Amino acid sequence: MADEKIPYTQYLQADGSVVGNLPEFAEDQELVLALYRHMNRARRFDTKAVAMQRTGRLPTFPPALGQEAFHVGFASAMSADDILFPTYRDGPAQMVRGVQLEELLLFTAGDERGSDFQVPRCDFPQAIPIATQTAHAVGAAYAMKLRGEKSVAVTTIGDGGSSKGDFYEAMNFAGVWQAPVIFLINNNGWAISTPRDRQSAAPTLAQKGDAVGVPGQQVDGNDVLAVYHVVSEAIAAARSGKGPALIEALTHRLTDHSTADDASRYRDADLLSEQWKEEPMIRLRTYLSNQGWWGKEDEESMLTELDQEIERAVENFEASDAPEAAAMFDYMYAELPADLMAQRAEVIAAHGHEGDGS
Amino acid sequence: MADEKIPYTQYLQADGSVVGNLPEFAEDQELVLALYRHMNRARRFDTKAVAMQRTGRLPTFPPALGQEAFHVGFASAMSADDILFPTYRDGPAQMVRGVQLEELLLFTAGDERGSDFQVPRCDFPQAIPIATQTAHAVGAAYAMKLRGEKSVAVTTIGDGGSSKGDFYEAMNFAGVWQAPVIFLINNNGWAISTPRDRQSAAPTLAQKGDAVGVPGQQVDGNDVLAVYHVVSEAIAAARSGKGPALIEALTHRLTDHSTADDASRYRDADLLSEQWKEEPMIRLRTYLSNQGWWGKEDEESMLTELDQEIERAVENFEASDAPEAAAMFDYMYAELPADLMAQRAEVIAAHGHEGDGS
Amino acid sequence: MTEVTLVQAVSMALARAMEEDENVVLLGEDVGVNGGVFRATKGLQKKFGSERVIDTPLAEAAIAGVAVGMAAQGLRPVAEFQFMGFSYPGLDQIICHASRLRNRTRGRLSCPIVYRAPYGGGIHGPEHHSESTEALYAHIPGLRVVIPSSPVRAYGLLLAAIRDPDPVIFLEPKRIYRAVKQDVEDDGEALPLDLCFTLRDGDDVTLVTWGAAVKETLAAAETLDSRYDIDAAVIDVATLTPLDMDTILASVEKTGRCVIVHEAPSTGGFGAEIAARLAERGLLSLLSPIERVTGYDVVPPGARTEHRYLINEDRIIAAARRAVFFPEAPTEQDHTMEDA
Amino acid sequence: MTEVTLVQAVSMALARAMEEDENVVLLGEDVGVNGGVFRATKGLQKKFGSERVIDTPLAEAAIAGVAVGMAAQGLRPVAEFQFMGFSYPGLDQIICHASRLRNRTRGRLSCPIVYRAPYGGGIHGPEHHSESTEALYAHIPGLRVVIPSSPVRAYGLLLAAIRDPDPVIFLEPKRIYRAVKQDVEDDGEALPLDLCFTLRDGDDVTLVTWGAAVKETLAAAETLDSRYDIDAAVIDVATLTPLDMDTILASVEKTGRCVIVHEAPSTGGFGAEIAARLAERGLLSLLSPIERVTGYDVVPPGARTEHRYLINEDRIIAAARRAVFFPEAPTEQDHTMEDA
Ligand SMILES: Cc1ncc(C[n+]2csc(CCOP(=O)(O)OP(=O)(O)O)c2C)c(N)n1
Ligand SMILES: Cc1ncc(C[n+]2csc(CCOP(=O)(O)OP(=O)(O)O)c2C)c(N)n1
Ligand SMILES: [Mg+2]
Ligand SMILES: [Mg+2]
Repeated sequence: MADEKIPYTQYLQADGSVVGNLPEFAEDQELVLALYRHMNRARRFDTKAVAMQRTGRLPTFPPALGQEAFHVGFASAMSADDILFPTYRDGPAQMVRGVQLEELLLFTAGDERGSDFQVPRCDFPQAIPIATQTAHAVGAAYAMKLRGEKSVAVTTIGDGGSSKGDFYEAMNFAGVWQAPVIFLINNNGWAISTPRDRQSAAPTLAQKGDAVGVPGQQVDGNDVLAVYHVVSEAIAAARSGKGPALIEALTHRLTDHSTADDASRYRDADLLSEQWKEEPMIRLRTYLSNQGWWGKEDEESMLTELDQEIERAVENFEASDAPEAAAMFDYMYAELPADLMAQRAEVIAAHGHEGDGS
Repeated sequence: MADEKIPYTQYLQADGSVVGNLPEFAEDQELVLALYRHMNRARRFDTKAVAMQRTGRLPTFPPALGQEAFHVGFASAMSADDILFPTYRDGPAQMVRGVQLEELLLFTAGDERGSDFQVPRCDFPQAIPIATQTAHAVGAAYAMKLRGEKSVAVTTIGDGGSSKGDFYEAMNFAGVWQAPVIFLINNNGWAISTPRDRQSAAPTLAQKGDAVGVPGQQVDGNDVLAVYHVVSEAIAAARSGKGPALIEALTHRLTDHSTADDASRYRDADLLSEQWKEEPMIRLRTYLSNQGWWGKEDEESMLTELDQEIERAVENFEASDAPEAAAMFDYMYAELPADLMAQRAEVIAAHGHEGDGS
Repeated sequence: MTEVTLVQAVSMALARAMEEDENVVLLGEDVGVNGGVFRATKGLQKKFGSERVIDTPLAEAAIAGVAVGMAAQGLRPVAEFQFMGFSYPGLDQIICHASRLRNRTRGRLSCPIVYRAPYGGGIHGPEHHSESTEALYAHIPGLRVVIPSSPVRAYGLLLAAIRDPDPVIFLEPKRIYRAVKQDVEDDGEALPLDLCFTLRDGDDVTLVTWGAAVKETLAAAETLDSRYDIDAAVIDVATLTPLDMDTILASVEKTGRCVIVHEAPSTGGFGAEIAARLAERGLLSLLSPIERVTGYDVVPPGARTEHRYLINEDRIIAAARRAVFFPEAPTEQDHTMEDA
Repeated sequence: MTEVTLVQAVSMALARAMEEDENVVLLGEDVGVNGGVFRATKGLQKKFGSERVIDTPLAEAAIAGVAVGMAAQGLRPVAEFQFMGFSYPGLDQIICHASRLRNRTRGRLSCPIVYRAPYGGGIHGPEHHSESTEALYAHIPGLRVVIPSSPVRAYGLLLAAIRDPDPVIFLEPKRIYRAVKQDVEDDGEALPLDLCFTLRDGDDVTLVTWGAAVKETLAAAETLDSRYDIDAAVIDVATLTPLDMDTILASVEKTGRCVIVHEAPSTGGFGAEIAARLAERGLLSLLSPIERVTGYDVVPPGARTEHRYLINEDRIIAAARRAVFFPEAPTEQDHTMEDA
């Protein structure tokens, strides 16, 4: 799978068996259970959001189904002071970072308040224009380095996004500056309908680091322990001044690109069922029960709790008023220029002051 | 100098001695003498153009001093039907392709007719916005491949330009499409004042091909035989359907970035004198005389001829009328839209119809 | 004759152009196997092969740039940006090369390219999916900016755009991609790229518009007529640049009043250009200040509140009535402005 | 007080800003060791170190984008595009992020960035070195577009731009970088970013302009006065967006005539916006059609013929006289239009 020169890390195989020597943290029951819980929250939320979209309660939603190990693994490896520059598919990672489910719902609904995270205050909102976030990460990393802070910027991108010049330019800047940035590729095999092999003739995406003097490696993105491990190490290295790193996580997109997409138009059903066999949750659960850390009851009560948490978030979201009419003006500038006041007044006249969803 | 994995080709060393086994064409006296003549034409023209700029007879000019082996080597390896997508520093290559000296002077003077080459009709004009030309080359190569033609697109870029996303995106497209394009990096060590090591942390620029599955190699850009050889081979491979290639030529920029620049502000004088020792003309002359192909008289008569050719071009250029006033409108569209006719009339009213330099 | 939607008319025109000229190729993200995220290129890769309907890697600057190289080599590329908001990385190539190659080479090389993009808001899209930045393109000499607002015009204008020897920015108002069906004859007849379309004659006020806003503008004209007895002309500009100002001037000469309607932000929008030309060449006809009913100078709000930003019939009606009543304000009782 | 040129005033303001706020950093191609290709950052790397005056790799999209990340992290980056014609790869980051981050996050993150670029023609530059595409930026909500036209205004406006909490596009008319010297006091006093500057009062006609064209416009006003006894007001818009329309309207109310002068192509240029607002809010003041004296809708011609494209005094004078004499045409004998 991986190029010879490119390191590849995997601990948990698809059947839950362990390969190689597990890193120490894998014995930390609390930590690993937290990873598992985060992954479950992500999947339950995902299912809920898709259902809401199908019933007209949310606009387009991009599920992360099947990629939870990637998201939860890398986000759990970050410290609170690190900064995440995510894409539209990184909701599960944002949850780990402390973004509220309700905020994610607001964002998805097209309510800008969803990006005004109460926690984490410095993380960027999801980037929609692909690959642009990578430059932000490098700039932020530069700022942190300049101030002598020890924080690290982490940014993600898809296999499709890795074809964009922005990604290359950002990595190149990071290489020259030896900036503390981790570039994570979520290689889920597809950019909407475009398969990985039409994105690039490079045998791995990790070797894109070669072009800019940034070390690249691959990891099994269905293995949360492997993801957590390699990202933790890369972050620690960057934190200690060793510069940027590129990590390609091999995942599968187990559903459509988004709720607006129908992958059956371009994806082979057999391929999909093969990929389901490698999905990340079951292998982790197998590991947990092999460790004696997890049973049926634990599972049931966890799922009940998570579903309750999600239901509360949905209720709060659905009970929320739309933003005030004037809000579209009030955050354009620190202070509204006189030039725009008449327009603002017109909108208030037409729609009122209230955030009444009108 | 080169990374271990990256092939490096050199035949003529700085002192004119030969290293390794010369390729067959090096025995072709006519061919090698033509290379030498082209290099001399380029250098004489360069000197002339700089002198003209200094005396106010040309605006900014970007000399190619020291990089003649690169330009002449690769352009001589191209067939007439291949297409060149050059930068502003590729005048010497364009001359080899058949672009007239007078056309190059017109272009430099800011007269658009200088890019209406009588030969070669399909070559692109010099690209000023850096790296943009690489995408054009890929598109043209795609078109030629689609039509089953055997032509190859050749495009050049600087070490600075190789940091741009356009370059990466273009190479990536070429890799996926297996398009017949040769990407040539003229790594002359500087992007204006920015040294190579501030452009990229990659140890070689040739390895940028790794990122996109395009094979990369280095060549001594001061050795015209080596350049001619590796480019010929790459073109032949592309012509036979083997896809794109990336070649990094190591050259030295032996003067300022352009006549608007003063390199003494940022470049060490000692470095420059070291680099002069590696310049490409003397080593080739040594080779020629070692072969018994070239003597003092040959040199003198060649230089006289070249200078006469250049003088004639300068005279024609200086005797030329400026374009007609209306010309600024007449090539904007195949047919001038009615909307622009009043503006055109206004310009003619103010400046007359004639191309009188007014 | 077939009843088709606007997006189907786009497909029809593409298929027709590809049939009649083997140099026409399509390229873009997901245009092939998937037939485009809006299905505008549906079935075309099957029909014309993956070498002529090209799924590209994800990189808009390259899409814009390779099209230049293809076009200079005699192809007629139709390049798709998946959404207008993702066309910006291509601007450099479009401004510096596509629009200039003919001029730079005195006609030796040229760029018969169509850059297509769905544009505008109103589909509850995520951030950056609702852009109406046609004014950026309309400021660039050497381009044509064309915006169809009905199936018939989509078919005829797109054929014209593909056959045009110079680069065309072809913006498709996605809000009305499937809004109506029209009989479109697949006869290969192009529509002119140098004329505005007068959709409705009128003596009292001239409504000038383009894109999805044509829908609300036509509706407003109906209401103005039925409810207020105001006879509004409606002009669909369709080709923004080069602009057919004569049609607009002729109408305003008759009506003395002009309301310009577009979805893009007001400041520096293309409505400004039309207003400026009226103030230059039609000043003496104007009986009332020019009105612009446009998007506000803000980022288009997210799906939850975008209706407050989008053009609505009421704003157009109110502006038209202000123009007609000028210098009086329309009286309160006539004025039945409703909240959307 | 020191007598300095416009480009020196830029340097002075940069140095001052860097001294008073350690968060101010400069970045761009050749801004460090070389001090910028126009010497605008001369000596600053020596003074403030290479970590605060950063020579970047050659990549404008990244320059624009890293500035966003820096700014959101509390720095105040001043990013240089070497020429405006090379700013286009940065447009995507500027449109999609710099201008929007505050709004997207309801004020949680913001982008106090200045994007500087030398702009305009007249220096006999190669292709792509003469761009005046300020209108592209002026259409983007969330940005400020600021253009100084004298050393004093360069100093004061650049300080204001750097201190401003939001992104500013700061365009420096390079044709007049060294045209005149002025006493500029390095007192750290900023100039307002929400006012036009009235450079000359006048009762007969209002000349509205910005950038290098201010030079020819002022000269034209002198000639109009001395040769034709026409008293022209001259307004330097300076901050294009958000626009201080009140100053312009007040003057046109007095003069009844307006000539807008800018170097950029006419169609969709920012002059259109000013004309449109006059036609909306100042129509009743207008005694003659608005005149625009602008670049033509073509690619700026190369050095050999660019003088035919650039604004000259004669065109301004002719337009002003047409406005003043309207509806009569100015008589031939008064009209001493000379070829440049
Ligand atoms: C610059 C840009 N171009 C196009 C799009 C439209 N688009 C959204 S997602 C997507 C595919 C992305 O694929 P990939 O990078 O692999 O990420 P994934 O969706 O698989 O997570 C495209 C083309 C966009 N958002 N931004
Ligand atoms: C996109 C773009 N940015 C900036 C410039 C200005 N510029 C002209 S040459 C140059 C340096 C180029 O260096 P390199 O690519 O190494 O080529 P060289 O000049 O050394 O041949 C720069 C920054 C440009 N022409 N295009
Ligand atoms: Mg993907
Ligand atoms: Mg170089």
